[in-house]
Amino acid sequence: MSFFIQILANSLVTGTQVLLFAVSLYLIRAVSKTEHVALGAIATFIAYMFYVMFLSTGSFIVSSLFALFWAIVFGYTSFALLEKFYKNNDVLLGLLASLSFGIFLESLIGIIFETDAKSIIDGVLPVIDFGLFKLTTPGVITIGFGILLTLIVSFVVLKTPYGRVLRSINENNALVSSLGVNSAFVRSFVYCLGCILTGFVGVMIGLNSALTPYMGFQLVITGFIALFVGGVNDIRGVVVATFLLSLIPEFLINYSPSSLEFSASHKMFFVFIIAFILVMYRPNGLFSKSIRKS
Amino acid sequence: MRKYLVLALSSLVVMGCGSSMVEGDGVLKVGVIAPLSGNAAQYGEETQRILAATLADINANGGYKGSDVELIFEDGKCSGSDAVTAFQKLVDIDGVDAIIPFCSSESLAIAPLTESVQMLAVSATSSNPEIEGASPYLFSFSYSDAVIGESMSKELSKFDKVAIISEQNDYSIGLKNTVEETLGEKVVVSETFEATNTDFRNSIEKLANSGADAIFLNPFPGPNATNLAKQMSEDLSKFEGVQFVSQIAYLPADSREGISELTEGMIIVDSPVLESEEATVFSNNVKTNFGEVSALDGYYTLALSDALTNLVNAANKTSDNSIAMQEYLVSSPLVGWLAEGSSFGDKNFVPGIEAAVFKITDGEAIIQK
Amino acid sequence: MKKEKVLSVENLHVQLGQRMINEDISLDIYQGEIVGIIGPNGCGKTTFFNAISGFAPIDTGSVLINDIEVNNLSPNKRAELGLNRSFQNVGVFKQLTLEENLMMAIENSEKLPWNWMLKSKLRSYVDEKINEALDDVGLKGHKKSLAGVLSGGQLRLLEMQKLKLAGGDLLLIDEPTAGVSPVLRNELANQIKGLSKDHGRTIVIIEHDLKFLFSLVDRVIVLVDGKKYIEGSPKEVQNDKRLKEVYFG
Amino acid sequence: MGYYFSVLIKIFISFIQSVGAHLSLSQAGIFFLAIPVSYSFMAYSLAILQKKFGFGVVLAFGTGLFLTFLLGLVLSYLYIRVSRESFTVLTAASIVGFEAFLKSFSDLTGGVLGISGIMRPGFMKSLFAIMVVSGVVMLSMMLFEYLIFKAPLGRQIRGMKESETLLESLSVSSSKVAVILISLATVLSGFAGGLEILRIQFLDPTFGGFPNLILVASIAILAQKPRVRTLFLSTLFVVLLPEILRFFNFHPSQMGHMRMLVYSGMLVVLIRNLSGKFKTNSRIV
Repeated sequence: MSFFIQILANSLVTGTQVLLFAVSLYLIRAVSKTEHVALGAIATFIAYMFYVMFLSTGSFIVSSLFALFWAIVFGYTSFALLEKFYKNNDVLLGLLASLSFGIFLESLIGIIFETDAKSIIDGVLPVIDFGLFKLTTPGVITIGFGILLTLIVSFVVLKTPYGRVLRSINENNALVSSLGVNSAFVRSFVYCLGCILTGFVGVMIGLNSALTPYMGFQLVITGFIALFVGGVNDIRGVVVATFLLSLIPEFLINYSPSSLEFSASHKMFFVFIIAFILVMYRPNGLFSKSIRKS
Repeated sequence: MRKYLVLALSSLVVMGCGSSMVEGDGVLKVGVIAPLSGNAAQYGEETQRILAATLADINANGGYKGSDVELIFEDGKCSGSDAVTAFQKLVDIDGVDAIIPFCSSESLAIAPLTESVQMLAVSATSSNPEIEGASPYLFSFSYSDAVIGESMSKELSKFDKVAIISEQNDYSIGLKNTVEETLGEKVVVSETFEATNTDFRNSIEKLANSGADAIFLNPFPGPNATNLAKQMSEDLSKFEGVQFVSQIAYLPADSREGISELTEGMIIVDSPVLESEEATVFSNNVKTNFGEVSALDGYYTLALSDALTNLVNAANKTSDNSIAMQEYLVSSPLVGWLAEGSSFGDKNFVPGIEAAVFKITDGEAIIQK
Repeated sequence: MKKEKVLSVENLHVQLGQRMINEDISLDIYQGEIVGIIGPNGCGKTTFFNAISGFAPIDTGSVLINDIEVNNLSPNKRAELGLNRSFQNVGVFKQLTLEENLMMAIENSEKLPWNWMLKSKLRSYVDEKINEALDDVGLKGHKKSLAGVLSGGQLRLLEMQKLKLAGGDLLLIDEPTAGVSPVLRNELANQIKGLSKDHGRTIVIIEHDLKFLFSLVDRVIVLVDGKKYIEGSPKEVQNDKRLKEVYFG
Repeated sequence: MGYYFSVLIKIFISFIQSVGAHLSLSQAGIFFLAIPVSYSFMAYSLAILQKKFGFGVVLAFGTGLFLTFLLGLVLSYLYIRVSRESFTVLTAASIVGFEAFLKSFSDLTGGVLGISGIMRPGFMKSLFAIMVVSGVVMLSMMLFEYLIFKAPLGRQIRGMKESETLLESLSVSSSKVAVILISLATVLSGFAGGLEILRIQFLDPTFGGFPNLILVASIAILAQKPRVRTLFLSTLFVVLLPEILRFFNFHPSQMGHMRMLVYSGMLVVLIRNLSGKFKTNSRIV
């Protein structure tokens, strides 16, 4: 029993990390039609910035502010980089540009910090005992903040006028602008938001395990998959899909008969299988509705 | 579009210039193929530091027949196809006289080429048993995984239930395979994680839940090893009365910093570290003057140094000609920290390296009888 | 003694989501006539077209083209049966040149071999047809430029030429005058008349510009809330009081 | 000479592999990302058939190619069966999924230890021979793509990117076009993988994967125009640029990263310049 709970708890931590990536990808895609895959590298870079500041000052607040600053910088950089493709409706080029930008950042990190894994906190992490399971402090923060942030974002998207603007921009940019909304500003804002959410994940990973220049990649891929499986226009679907994709494999790995010898290295294989099944079963996203096309 | 054309042409020109170098010019050039980008880049960086340190010593002592030895690096990314292109660039453009490949994948990929162009390749780190007999021009100063694997199995066979956690790299997997083959049913759980993974908590949970009385920690040395141990130490109560067994990963003293509680009493199976003064001095010299070495600390630092030293030695004894050097290596006794006295003969792995068993007592790795 | 049916629709029901868009529509279209469909916005005119041409799912009822039931045929299969349509948002490829757009139409109607472009005879033949068509609407100058650069009206004219070349004896034309200047409207009307008179096509038109429509068609059908409301000759419909109600309440 | 031969072979093979991507991804706008999967799928079939089932090289190559073709049919079926976006994600996921499969099911694939000593056919023993063969294949591919662009299929492909509805209304089945394209892309990519593995004779899970996707996608997307020439030029650019960078003497410990930095940097700049170049800013009607 406690084994089950413990696995669940651990998987929730990693799941939440993916979740924030999926949500950021969703937001950015919603306003700019771009899959901003560079988010992985951006998050990593932000985490390294936090790491540097923490080494020199040792203060969480200062480091967090510094990281926040960089998140905003990257938000605007992304905007400056990708806006043109949005304007020209060059989806593919935008994707490729984002991809290259990600590689660019990763190499930059490699040059500045070199590639060996960096732990922000040296030594063994303190764990909080919840009785049935134990979690590290960063783990708890990840789950807590992660879920909270997701709830806030989902609320804003689904229930507020901002959310309606956000959803309509993708539908018809010209129309929204004609309603007096500065859609360019909305986009730049969403880019920043995305960078902040993922940056938070990056820092948390640095605190919870370790930083490597390439750590963002698998997160962004899984987030990307969750985004599409959940349904690109449906944030609830994205959230559910994320947890399905990050929890089910863990249990397959830990509860399959040992004769099958499934282990952590099989994870992405199972992610694919599950994505496959979900897509076959719900081709247009988990909670898809059919809409009138003219 | 013109842009492309200009670039394409200019590139060809550049290559043309490159190829104007000639071989056998009394200068000894050694090419190094190591991962300098991608996930394994750290090993490349550390390789570069260790070799730089060795090179400094060599050139200080006269280099190759009085002239300085040159090192030329290429990025092999631990991937076969990149290694092959790198190999050809080093041979055709830079006109190197010998090559030091890093990953087993790089060594195995260039093996056929070394034979066809008769280019000597000496690795210090490739431990994939496949290398035995791959090419008469390919040697490794690492021990074959089989060597450590056997004694490791012997140690583990003392227990009834064994759990294994391995990193997904050729060194660890090679070791894991040998152990699993010999132990068979005794292995209750064999967990494998990707080299890029940094959160091992679920795997750790699985180990703790397996009810094994011995756990074989089998990551690659360096950050992953430290991380794994750190995350296991978060709740050691799960591992009451479990015997930890491991390989080179936790042998260097500073790899055990902060996790002494876990490593205390750990059994480590690995080739004997040199107790010699000079060896320690050399290793420390690398770290202090050339940069951090964590993944390749200990045995591999010395093995890499040996690889280069022996190449230069062979060249000094004969000439900077691959074939001559190869003939020297197979026929004559080797020099260096680890290989001193032994000789390759008809083997591709440096012979005579057998495993020793250590036990961590009071933070010190003590050799067992 | 009527001419044979080209299109016949029997109690067609189309439902999208919860909403019934077309409800129990039945009508027959006969060889060579021009039929206009009018009605207030959202009365399901375009959906009706989509249902016939296979872009909207049919709930119940049946659609027959040349007496062949097509309910379960994919759009391209229906097109092969001679159904051809234009679109509300102009049906030409804006990223292809005018020439290429017409080529595709010809390839479709004449079933040219895949390698026709390598045969000078066929090439000159196609080239001739294209020049002729473009000349007809004064677009020859733009032959090699992308369709995207044309104005709304020019695009419509190009589309008409495309429909002419694409063959098929039944044409569904959706709001041809949308975004077309009054000057070009007459030109457009002539084109459509031409399609019917000179090429013997049977034509169904959706149109908001009643004046334009009435001058063009032999028969008018009024849809309201997805149901067939009035049917008759332009005269009858024009004088029908109910029409006023429909439009001016 | 070996180096120049390898570079040329790399260009030839990359071109062969990119033809499929150029048609599907760049021209028809199908987000078909499984190209590296078929690339390594073919390589592994070839190696496994050779090593584990004792097939002769040529037979193994043929069988492997056939299996790859079947894979292509499966993928095309997916395309018809699921929504466009689901297709994108499945093909993307298949890359990571397949790599995990190769690494983990090591009894069949040799796992991270890889498969070494893959045989070459008698007529392709030397690097030069491989270059000639792949060169010939590339030339025929050039002709092939040229013909496609001339043929109706070429226009249908380009039309598809803009509006499948419009295509259908011209009695062209867009699914048929898609099936042709996807199977074609899969087979060509597989063929390239086969040639490449004959060149390096050693196979491990790093073969293919995302680096390969980035390579091919860059080539295909940079070659926006429906012209064979543009595809060839962008192949030259994307393959040669990293090779040129080999000749700049960066400090060894940074060499790899520096090259990636410059490469990706130039790519970003180039892409930004390309954006909107070959499109008409068509009026809003």
